[in-house]
Amino acid sequence: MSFVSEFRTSITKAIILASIIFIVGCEQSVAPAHKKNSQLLIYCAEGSPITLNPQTSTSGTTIDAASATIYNQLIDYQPGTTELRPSLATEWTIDETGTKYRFKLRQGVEFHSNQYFSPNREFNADDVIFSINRQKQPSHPLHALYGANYPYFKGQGLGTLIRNIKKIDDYQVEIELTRPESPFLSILATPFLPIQSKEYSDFLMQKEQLELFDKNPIGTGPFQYVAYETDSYLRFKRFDQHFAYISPIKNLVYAITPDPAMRFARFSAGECDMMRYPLPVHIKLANQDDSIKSIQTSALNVAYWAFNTEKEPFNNVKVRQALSLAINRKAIIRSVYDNQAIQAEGPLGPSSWAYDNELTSTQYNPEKAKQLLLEAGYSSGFELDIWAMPVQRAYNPNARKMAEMIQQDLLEIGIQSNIVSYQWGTFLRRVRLGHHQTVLLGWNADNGDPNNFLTPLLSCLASQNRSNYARWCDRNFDQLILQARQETSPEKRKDYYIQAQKLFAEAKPWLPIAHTPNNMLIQNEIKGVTLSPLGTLSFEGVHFAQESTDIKKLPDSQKNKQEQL
Amino acid sequence: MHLLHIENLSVNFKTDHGLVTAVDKFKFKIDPGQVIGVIGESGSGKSVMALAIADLLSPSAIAQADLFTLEGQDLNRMSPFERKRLITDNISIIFQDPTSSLNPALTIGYQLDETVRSHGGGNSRQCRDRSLELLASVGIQDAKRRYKEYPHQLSGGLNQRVMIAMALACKPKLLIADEPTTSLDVTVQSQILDLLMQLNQDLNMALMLITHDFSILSETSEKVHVMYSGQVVESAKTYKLLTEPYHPYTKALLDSVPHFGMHYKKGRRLYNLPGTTPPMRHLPVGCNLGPRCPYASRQCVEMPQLKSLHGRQVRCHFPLIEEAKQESK
Amino acid sequence: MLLSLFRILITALVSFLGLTILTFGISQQATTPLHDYQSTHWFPQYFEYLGYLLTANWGNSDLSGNDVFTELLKHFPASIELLSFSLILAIFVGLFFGIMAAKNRGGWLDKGLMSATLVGYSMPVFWWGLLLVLFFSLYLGISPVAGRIDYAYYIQPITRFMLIDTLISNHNYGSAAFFNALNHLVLPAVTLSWIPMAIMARMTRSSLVNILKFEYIRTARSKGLPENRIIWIHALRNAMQSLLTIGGLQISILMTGLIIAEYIFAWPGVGSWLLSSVSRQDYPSIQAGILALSSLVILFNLMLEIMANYLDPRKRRPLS
Amino acid sequence: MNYAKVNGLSMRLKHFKAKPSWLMFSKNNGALFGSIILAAAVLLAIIGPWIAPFDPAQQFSSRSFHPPVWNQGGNFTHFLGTDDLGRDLLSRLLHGARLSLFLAGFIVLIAAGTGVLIGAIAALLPPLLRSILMRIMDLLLSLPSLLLAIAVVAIIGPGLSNAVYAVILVLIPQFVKLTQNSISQELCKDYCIAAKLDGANSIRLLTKHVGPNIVPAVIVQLTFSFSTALLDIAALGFLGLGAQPPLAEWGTMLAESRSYIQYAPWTMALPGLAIFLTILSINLVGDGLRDALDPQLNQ
Repeated sequence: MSFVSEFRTSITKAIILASIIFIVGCEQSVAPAHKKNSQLLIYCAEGSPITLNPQTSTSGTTIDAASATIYNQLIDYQPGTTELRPSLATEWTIDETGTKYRFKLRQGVEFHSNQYFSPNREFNADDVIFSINRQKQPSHPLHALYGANYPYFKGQGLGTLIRNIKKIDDYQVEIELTRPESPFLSILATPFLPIQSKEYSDFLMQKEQLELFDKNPIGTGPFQYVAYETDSYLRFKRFDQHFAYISPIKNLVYAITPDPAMRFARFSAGECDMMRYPLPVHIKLANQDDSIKSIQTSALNVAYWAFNTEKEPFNNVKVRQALSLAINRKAIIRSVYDNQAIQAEGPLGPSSWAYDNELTSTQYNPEKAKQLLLEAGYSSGFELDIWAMPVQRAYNPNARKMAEMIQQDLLEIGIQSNIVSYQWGTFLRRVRLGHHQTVLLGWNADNGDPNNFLTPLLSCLASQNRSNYARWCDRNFDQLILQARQETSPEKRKDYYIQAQKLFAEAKPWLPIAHTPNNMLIQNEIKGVTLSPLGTLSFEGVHFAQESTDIKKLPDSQKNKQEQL
Repeated sequence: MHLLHIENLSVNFKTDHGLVTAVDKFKFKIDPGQVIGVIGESGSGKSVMALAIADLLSPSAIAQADLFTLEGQDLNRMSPFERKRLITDNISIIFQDPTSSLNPALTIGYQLDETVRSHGGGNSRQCRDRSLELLASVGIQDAKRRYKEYPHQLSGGLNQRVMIAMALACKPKLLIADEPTTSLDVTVQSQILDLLMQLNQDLNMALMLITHDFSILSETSEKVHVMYSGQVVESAKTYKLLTEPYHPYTKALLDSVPHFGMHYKKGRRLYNLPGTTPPMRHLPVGCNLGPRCPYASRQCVEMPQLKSLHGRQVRCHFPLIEEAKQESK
Repeated sequence: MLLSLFRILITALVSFLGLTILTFGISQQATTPLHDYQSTHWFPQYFEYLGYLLTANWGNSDLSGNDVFTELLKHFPASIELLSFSLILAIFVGLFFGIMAAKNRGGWLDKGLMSATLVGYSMPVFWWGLLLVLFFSLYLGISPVAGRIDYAYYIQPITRFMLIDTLISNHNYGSAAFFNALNHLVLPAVTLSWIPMAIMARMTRSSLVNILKFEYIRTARSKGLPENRIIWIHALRNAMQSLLTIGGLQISILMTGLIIAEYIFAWPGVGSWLLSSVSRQDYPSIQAGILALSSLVILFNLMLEIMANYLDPRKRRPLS
Repeated sequence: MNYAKVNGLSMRLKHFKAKPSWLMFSKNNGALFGSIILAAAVLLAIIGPWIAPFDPAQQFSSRSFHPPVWNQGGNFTHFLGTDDLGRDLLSRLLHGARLSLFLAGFIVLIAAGTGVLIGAIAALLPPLLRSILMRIMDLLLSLPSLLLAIAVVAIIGPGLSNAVYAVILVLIPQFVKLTQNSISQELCKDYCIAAKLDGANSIRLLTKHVGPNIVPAVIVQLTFSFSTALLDIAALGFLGLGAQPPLAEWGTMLAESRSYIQYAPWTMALPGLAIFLTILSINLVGDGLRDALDPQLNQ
């Protein structure tokens, strides 16, 4: 019976205890002091990376998580630009056929170590060959690890483009291509081709623990992996032996907060220092608040309204022109993008080096649109479907709303329209098969090369149930971009691309709508953040207001000046 | 000095329809070791009276008495806390339905123990011993086993014994037994009554026996109060009351008891009073028994007062003295 | 007692089997079959599926290819921690207020508390959570917005119960880490325990008020027991059974609240994992999440029934 | 026992109950208060589209985040302010009221109809089949409604109509259980046994005698299910699994406004308040009805 007699006292005690805990728990936490001491930077991330290996995923979350921290590529983009710079390769030469690339590798680069493994040797040519062959050769022991596929590698056709890769000596490799491909270096600089440690793989293979390879990743990057809790956090610590610089950030945490509202709430409560993918309203709020600021860089992306040129009446160029003239894009940019984007005139934005400055803007002109429709023989108008992508992307925060606005505009020239939407996977599949009449979609570049826009979005090959959703195929256009791809001189390439853009502007397979800049919110005491036009994240140069900047180990002038590029 | 002396105890209930009187000017005296009965139909206010004495009324009830002394101490002048203390130390009460009067979720032993402990029973071992002793004293054989059992495992009679044992825990000077046998089997009834009488003798414990059954009082109590609609209608020595009721209601009650054996007459109808006890919130004008009384006359529109008559008290304009005499002739 | 225990267990088992049929249905939606089934017909496949479930082989995620069961185990402790803290909060605070109201029945405290609980149990959890965040985190700034612990503390996951890990793992933050974790727990727990707390208070009050009318309470009073003892032991002990039955309904409400609170507070538990799996259409994970949360409900109900069985001596055989 | 007399008894009981129920209900202040709010909500839902000042989808892009009238800078054009896209909140709330209340009503009616039918059939089934059916219902009942709805939505995909199906499915078991229980109980009562002895067939028994006696319980359940339906639809909308923007559904509006809780708190407060008040009024009415109609609690 003692249970009962003690019952009462224990309840009272528990209640008192609970209230004490509640009160104490509500007290201001002691964390900030700790935070300063540990030189901790918290980055509010938008999702849980599915994997920490950028080879196996094209998801931005994975790229942000792994490429800014764990890995380095052979070549790199200068932070904040699309300019190439040496990374693990210090210099490179391309032979006159344009198919043989020889890379000289950096010496004295160390790999991370973790509780399973500590490296016995420094980075060398074996690691490069290992990392590329992992993606290229199905027979590679790691190729089929976790049933991985290599979407970027395959998507770019690198498997066939790269004929072979061979070791010249410990610090030299040669990659031979099947054909000249000028964007190849840009591709190598993307985060999708990180260099991993062959020694680690051999070690794990020996211990038969190969599954740890991507889960406890080892790389050469500025931060090394500590822990990952799905949906919660991703934790890194500084890698003091990094070849290029030592960041003042000792500890780096990705606080995973998928919901943008909650992410902003956390950010504004000071729970994180940097925040990606703010909504337009958050930028507005940040501008009102003195303790936080928003930074912005123009980005290589485009949102567009594509017409299915295989279908009536969109096979008529006059109809496409009429539709393009009928849309008030200024209003769209104001309401959908909250004026945070610039109006697009072609597939390439002004931040691309091949941008055609002389491209004439398509002016909003419903009268002319009606005129053109009349000429095309559709004076009484027609009905069309607008497929609006169901998800939110940086380049299009609200496709549905955009569709509603287009719907209104089309009514003015006498065209009735319906908005169609499916679940994202279904939507993409059907659009790929060409079920749509018109579709609102967009594209985000993954490397700085113009080819990255023109080939996947507008080439004939891509019109065959692939990512050319206008299903537009113009042999001249194709010829131009092929020539540009095989040409190594930047000036000549630019010429080809400008011609191609002119062809596009005449044919109007889509109406380009907007180029959205990349945004990031940061706390005021965080300095030196640079945003990449490609949307990739980098912590290089990031420091706290009261601390010094990176300790640079490499001179800035160590840019590779090469004759061919 | 009386053990308990109450003058003009009234109990009123606050209800949606205003104050309702449940007990009206109840007078009561009891001496140590005395057995006094209270009889009345259900709803006559006898249980409320008992609860008022034991200070167990619900908060919606207001109890007042002109005089309320227990062992010579005036309870009216005490704080509620002191009063409660004095009452629980001196008065115990047992109820009609023993099984529902015991907490079903606790063992007999636990309930006894806590009673003993709350009356200064010492440590748990001592409490336990005392509890077992108490159980034995009320005639429960295998006390040790019963100690561990729950009320639902015991029969009604045993439960009532447990209740009595619990009531004895504080060594009360007065035990109020509110219909202690009503819900029990007939054979058990007499056992319980025997037990109560025995305890009354052994411990010199006064007993207030509340019942609706004359047959119980006839053997046990010295004096009987008859209650009707919250009022005492007649008080007398038991045998006098049984043989010679003055009040029409007492007579009616007595006549409704079936007779057995030599008293049994074939064809004799049991007497029953027409109508039912009036609800407390609309009592008739004047005498409460008025509408049901076969002897009622115009005078009964006035409330009769309790008056002494031949050494007993009766509340009637027309006590049945003559009639009783005539009958006896 | 054994017999009724057996009956309770069988009921729970049947519920669990029914549940697996549902999750089997969900798992069939996956793009690639969850397991290598030997048979082609769905009926024998179901039994194979059961076998896989029992051997902790719950399939691999459609997206990440990770073992779903391992993922689940990673998320489960966070949910349990939040759930149990909220449950304790709901029970004790609810009981406390219910008793306060019952003691003062009819009084202003009673009326005030009961109106408050009425408001409490009509509160939509998702709105309530937002209001709390707005007020305590963003306006007053005394409570964190999200997460389980401040990231300045690095606590190595051992049990994955943050409160326990802060106590047992090796770190040099002292008790600050524990209180920080507690601080993070308070707001989600209040959000999610709000409705159960209100219901608990109401039910405690009504069953106490009912029980206080019983005869054995009068007996207890006649024995001169203090009022507190009467309420806490005599009345509450008997009220416990009806409260336990109500408790069974609470877990349902708590579970609903859990999913929403985890979503609002970015709490890395099964609920938020389930929701993100739904939006990713990752059927193996959805299947696992639903199976886990529902099994928890079944298990909880099972425990309650056993407890009710134990608490009611009328159902229990003597332990001789 | 005489059949007619039995019938008379049940009739009399009903008659006896009806009047005090209404009296009890009308004397219950909370219930009265609840019914007034609920009636107002229903009225607004019906006439809302006519009194709404604007089209709920109309965007005044120059007037986004216009504060409500009691805030600084607010005016009567947009009485309750506007949201992120400059849509009039009052109009959206009124349209939302219609959507939410009508949907909840529709869901509850369908669920109750189906549930009562299944329950009645179950009561007539042979014991084995019945217990199997009831086990299934028990399982569905023991699972949290939102979890079940999420499971359904996971299979058939998000969207308002799918959310509606899910919530209907979630609510049916309650009615099945209730009906089956009450019928079994009623069938054990003396008057039904008597009627059976008199040769009344099961269907007749159910419709004539048992039916009227379970109506109060079903009505009480109906009100509580109504609040569950409303809440679940809103919760699914909030979690992004129910109604999709730009539909003016309260839960969805709340989810959309989450991003602006610091900037424009009213966009979050108002839809929530609407849900809260409606649920509160339904609960008050439901409590009142239960107290008035449930004979066990009638004492």
